[in-house]
Amino acid sequence: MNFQRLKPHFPWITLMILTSCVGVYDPNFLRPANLLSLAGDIVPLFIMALGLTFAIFIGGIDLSAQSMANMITVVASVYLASLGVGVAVLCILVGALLGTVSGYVTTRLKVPSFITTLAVGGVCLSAAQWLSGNRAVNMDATQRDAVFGWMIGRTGIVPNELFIAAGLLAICLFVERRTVLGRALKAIGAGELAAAASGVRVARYKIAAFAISGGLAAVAGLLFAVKLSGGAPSIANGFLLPAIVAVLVGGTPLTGGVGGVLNTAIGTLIVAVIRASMLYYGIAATQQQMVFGVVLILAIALSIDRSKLRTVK
Amino acid sequence: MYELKSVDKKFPGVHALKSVDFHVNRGEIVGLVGENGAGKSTLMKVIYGAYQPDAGTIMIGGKAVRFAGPRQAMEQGIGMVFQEQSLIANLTIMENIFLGYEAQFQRWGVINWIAMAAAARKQLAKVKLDIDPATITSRLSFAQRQLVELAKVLALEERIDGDLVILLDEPTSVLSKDEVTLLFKLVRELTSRASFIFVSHRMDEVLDLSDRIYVMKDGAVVDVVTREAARIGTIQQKMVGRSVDKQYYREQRQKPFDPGRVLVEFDKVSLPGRVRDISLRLHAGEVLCLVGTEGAGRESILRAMFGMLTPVAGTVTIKGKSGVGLNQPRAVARGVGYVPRERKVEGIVAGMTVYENMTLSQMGRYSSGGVLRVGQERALARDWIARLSIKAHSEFADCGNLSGGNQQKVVLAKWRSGGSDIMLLDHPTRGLDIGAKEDVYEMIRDMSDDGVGVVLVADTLEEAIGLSHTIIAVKDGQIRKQFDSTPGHKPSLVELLQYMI
Amino acid sequence: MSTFIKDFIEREKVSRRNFMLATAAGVTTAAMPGLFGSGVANAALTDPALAWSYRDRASAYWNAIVSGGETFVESLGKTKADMTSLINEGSSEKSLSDIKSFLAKNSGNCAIACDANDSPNARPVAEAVKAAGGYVSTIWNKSDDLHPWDIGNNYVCHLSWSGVKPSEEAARALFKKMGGKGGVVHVGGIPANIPAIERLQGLMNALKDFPEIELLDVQPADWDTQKAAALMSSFITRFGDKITGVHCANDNMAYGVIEAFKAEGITGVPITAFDGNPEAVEMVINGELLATVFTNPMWGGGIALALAHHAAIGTFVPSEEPNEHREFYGPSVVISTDDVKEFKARFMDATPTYDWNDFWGQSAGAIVYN
Amino acid sequence: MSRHISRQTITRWAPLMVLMVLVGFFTVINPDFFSLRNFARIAIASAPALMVAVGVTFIIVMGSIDLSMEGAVSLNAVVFAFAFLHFGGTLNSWGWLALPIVLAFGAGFGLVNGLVHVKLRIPSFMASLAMGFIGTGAAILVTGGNIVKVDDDLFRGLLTYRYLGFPLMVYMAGGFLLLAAFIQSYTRLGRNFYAIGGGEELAHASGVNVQRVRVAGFALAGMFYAVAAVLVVARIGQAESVSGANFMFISITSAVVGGVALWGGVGGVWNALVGVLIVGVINNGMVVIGLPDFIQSGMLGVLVIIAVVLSTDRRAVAFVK
Repeated sequence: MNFQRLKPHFPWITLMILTSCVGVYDPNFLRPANLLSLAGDIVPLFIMALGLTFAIFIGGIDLSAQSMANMITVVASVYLASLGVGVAVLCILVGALLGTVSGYVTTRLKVPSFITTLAVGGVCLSAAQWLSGNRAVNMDATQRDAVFGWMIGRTGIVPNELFIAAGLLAICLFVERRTVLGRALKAIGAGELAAAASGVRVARYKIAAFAISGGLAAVAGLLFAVKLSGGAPSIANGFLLPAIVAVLVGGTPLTGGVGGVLNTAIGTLIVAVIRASMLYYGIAATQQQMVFGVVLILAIALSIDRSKLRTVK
Repeated sequence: MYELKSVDKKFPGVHALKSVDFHVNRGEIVGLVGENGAGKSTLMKVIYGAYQPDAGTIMIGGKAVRFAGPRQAMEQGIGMVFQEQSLIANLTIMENIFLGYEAQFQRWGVINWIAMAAAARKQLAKVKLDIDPATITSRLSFAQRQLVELAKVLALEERIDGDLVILLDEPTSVLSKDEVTLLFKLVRELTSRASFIFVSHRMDEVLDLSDRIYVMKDGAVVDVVTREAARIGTIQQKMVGRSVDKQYYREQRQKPFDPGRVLVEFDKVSLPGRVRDISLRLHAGEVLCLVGTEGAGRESILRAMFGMLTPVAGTVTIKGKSGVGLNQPRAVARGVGYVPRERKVEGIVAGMTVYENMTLSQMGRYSSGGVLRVGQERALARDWIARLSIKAHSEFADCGNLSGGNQQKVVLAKWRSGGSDIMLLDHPTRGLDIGAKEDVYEMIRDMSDDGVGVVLVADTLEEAIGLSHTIIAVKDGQIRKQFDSTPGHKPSLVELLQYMI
Repeated sequence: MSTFIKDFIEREKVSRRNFMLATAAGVTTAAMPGLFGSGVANAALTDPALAWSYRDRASAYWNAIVSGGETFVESLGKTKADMTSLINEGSSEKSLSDIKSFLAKNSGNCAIACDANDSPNARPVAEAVKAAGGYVSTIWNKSDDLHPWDIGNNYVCHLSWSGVKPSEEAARALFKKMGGKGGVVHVGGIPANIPAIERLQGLMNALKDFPEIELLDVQPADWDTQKAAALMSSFITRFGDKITGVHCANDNMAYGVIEAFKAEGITGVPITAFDGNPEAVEMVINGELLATVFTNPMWGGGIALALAHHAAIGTFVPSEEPNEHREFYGPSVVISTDDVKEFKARFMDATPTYDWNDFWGQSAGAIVYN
Repeated sequence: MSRHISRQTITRWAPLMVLMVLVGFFTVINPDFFSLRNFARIAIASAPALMVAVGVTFIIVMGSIDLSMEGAVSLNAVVFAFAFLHFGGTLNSWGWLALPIVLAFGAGFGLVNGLVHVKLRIPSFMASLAMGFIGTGAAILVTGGNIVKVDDDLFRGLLTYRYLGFPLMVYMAGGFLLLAAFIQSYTRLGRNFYAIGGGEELAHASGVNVQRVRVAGFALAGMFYAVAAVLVVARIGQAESVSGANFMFISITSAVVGGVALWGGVGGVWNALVGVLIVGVINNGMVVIGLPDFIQSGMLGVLVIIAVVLSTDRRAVAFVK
């Protein structure tokens, strides 16, 4: 029974185990400053994963997140000059809008979100290539610092990204635990038909979930663009799989209804630690990817709570 | 020839089976009754090999056996006809019949479909079902599927040398009256081939079919009666430990409804499918029962009232407002509550707590600006848990882990607390034990007192007669007759049946 | 055209001669911090940890870069394992966070060579390295408005290879082979990548002088062999035998193009490529490729790390170097049928040895922006 | 009843109609599109993708998903190339041994994939994703990141030798497609995929060894990935750690576009074929009609959605994830 009660805490435990594994090998790793900056660097990925969580929470998936972020880096860089801080609004609106499109096609036209979001991602890529004229576009460094400098600075030893991440996490957590939207999404994830039979506007909430996912992907893109003070149609490549992995390792299985944004936070940290461990253990270049795969399997095997999965598909 | 000797089964916190003795003779039909949680399903799982007993022995033909799983039980001649349809919809009939036993039709790894079809026909003949074995199962009616299930189990007899024991778990739950009689006729004939263990909540059916009846309570067999000795009253007494009096359906609480207030009005409504020209009125405080055979159109009418089906013709009026463009959310907003037959699928959300389930239909009422007032939700839940004496450790209990009866209470509480005054009950007592059933009846009466209009699709005709003010007999999608059913002049079974069949 | 190779090899010889001077200079600069003490902006590091941050190990090009880095590390009397590989798998985000972790691990005592994977990523990398007090030199990807001297000594230098000129030369060779007329298609890399842009630009420049050559179409195949094969066969459908020449932005895609022609049984269409990978050189020898461009990645990989290392230990102070020593082109040379043998003998049969203290001997001049 | 059936037949043939419409569309804009040569080109480009799609179709029919194909194909390609070279590097000598070897190896890799999924009870999405990383990683490890060339003319005959206008590799793919179709409809394993996809618990209760079938399914898929790998090598004459790149989304998209339902139990290898052809035609056609490169990815997305919308029996599905 105790074991049962432990299950929800597996992700934490996994994270601790991994961290201590690295820490034992090289105590340097455990220096607070180091851990903080490690966490700070993973923030854009985390924000994207945060968005994906909503899509996965209702049993869907959002494969457009990466292309979305790509496009947003371009949008942000191109319009920063003309719009100033307003560009942030633009970015988030665009993201949410395209997310809404995914949601609409998924719910109304009944196309699996796997396909819908993949397709919308393609549209984003085209848009990004068109808008950027297929070139890397740069922000004016001074203006960037003026408008968004606060995003990437440090307060003491704490990277400001962490405050942003914490803020978003808090909001998402509140939405998930305390709002009609969050409750509805949980109901949809756990029992869509029952939710429908209770008069919940299922389609509407699903679309909302994808919109949130899109919006957060946009935030991730914006932050990344600021960090790099520039954008390109391919600059956020390599985000998607780690982000999905982060959500899954955190313990939000694709079956929906289980897990949540807090799990994703932990999942993202797990990914960060695994990556860092490559470095600290000095894994040879040719072996890193393989090791990553193996560790990943172990981490997932440890972290997911199977008690709520009826059949493992 | 099949025997359980002092079989014991424990689960964490529960002593599910207390040294149960049980035996079935060749060609015998044994009934198994008991309230939910009495241990019936555990016993069945032990019998067909899904559970292994902690203590005691299983004997077949005098020698002890032990099953690692259903598969092994089957090889020993134990077959199971499941309550939930256990046929795979996207496979053909023959594939379903021989699922897991395709090997016999394989030559060099190749399945010989002709041979399988032939063999399948042989099985289908046993259950007098003349249909192409290559038909996709999803195209069959419930009754047909039930027969295919039976054929599937009967297919065991070619495979094994010993005798067959077939468990029938609530086989009649999805069948209409006439289909039930057909099934029973068939089962009796089949006793030449196999023995049956018949599990049902419908006492009358159990008495009708079984030669001997095992009565279970709290994980133990409290009585074994022969058909001759069997009396519903005494058995129910043994099951519930109290007597079920004449007032089972709370007739004494049935008050006349208010003909002045029409809640729902159907005028010549036709629905997609074969339901047409339905005209009816539901009044405040009225219990309106729809009776008819499976697929006669009762569910369609219910779903139309809840906005899940859009009429192709005619007008629906709900509380004086036109029902055009009605959908589930709008229906709920107008005070319609729907208690679905598929409780686990459409009724409750497993994995969510009791209070989350109760407010699912009325989150607007418990939130301001989209933010939920969880405190109030929990208060509400606690209140209703107490009112309906729902057995849950707290409002935080996962609905998925509650018993059927308590789940049903949660569903009802959801709508009642939301102030729904048009309640659509689709088999509300399906699979409930007597205790829980009585609670449901009480609630229906309470609702009537509060001026709620109830549309009921009952589990049994007795139930329909007992509970209703008005009964509408539906056949082939059309209303055949409307009965007044106020106490005193309630229609008889026979009267109803002649308009249903 | 063999002159290119000649000059190339010449330059190496020459540079070997002046390397005494170079090191001499190095020694003096190295002494300076000692003399002026804290007067110099940054105190030199001792035995900094070495790392190469690059895309992946899945291509001959990056392998050459890495082997260059490794030979340099060995020239310091260390082992290959002393150079950490930071693999970004084409993800700028990972590239940055890996470098940061590496800096943190060695508390800034680092000399890093890096391809930032996407040009905007170069700035945060440089800033991060500076913040940690390490030293970095970058190759390929850097946004035009970012210059090492703006960041300071910690951003030692940026090394790149002009895609335009050699790509133009390759194109000219191609057009000559085509007899100055006909139709050509360009199989491009990931459109936003600077090399892709430059190599296309080179083609465009060459076209100006060949009015009878028609550029039929330009499509990207994302540096990918299979995509290039599919793209080429689609081209063949669309243009048929109008295609009398193919200009590819790198070798890997050229392999795909060649296979596409092989599948059609079409022969004799001249193809040029870029990168000078061993396989490509072989193809030039047996005539499957008309020409490819060699950028000597091994040297680039070694020298980029060498510069970071020597700046770190104070062999020289970047701020005292002229700008053309902090942003410079590496050597790039067209290899075509008539000089390929020479080249093979020099660079493939015999592993060339490089003098890692001769920092700018092979520089092809300061980077020019347009 | 009849309406039911007709609706089903419509959706069954919808993907094929979509394919025809696309072919017609591209032909109208550029008649060259409609030529045996071009169809051969599309076939060559599609053959490896088809084998991957067929493999993953078995998995999807079971209601699971497999994302390991990219790593698997890369590793298989490399293994095949090394084996081929080791056994003399030509079909004249013992080079042909590489084929059975790689098939066995591919099945083995799939087997491990399945075991990780079933035995560790990790949802297939995650398990296969991780196995994909391992596959690519292993490929990098053994090649050191270098290209392994296979230029035995006899072997390359798969690409260069044509019969009735199509190169041999197309026929090879066709052969394995038939094998897949046979497994799907004439073997116990094949039918059990559908049983599990239609109702896993029911299948289990009926005595189907679900775990074993699942593992077998992944092994089977792995074998088809191996075939795909061989075709890749045949097509471009080289194996490297990126040989499998880009196969993941293309293959799954193709299967769904062809009418395989992600929720399991519906569709089969023939749907996969049509799907792969749809995607192949779109990719080829967009270049043939000279669409600007930056529009193409968006266009592909839109066309795919349209294709899926037309080819899924949406009234039949309660809701879509």
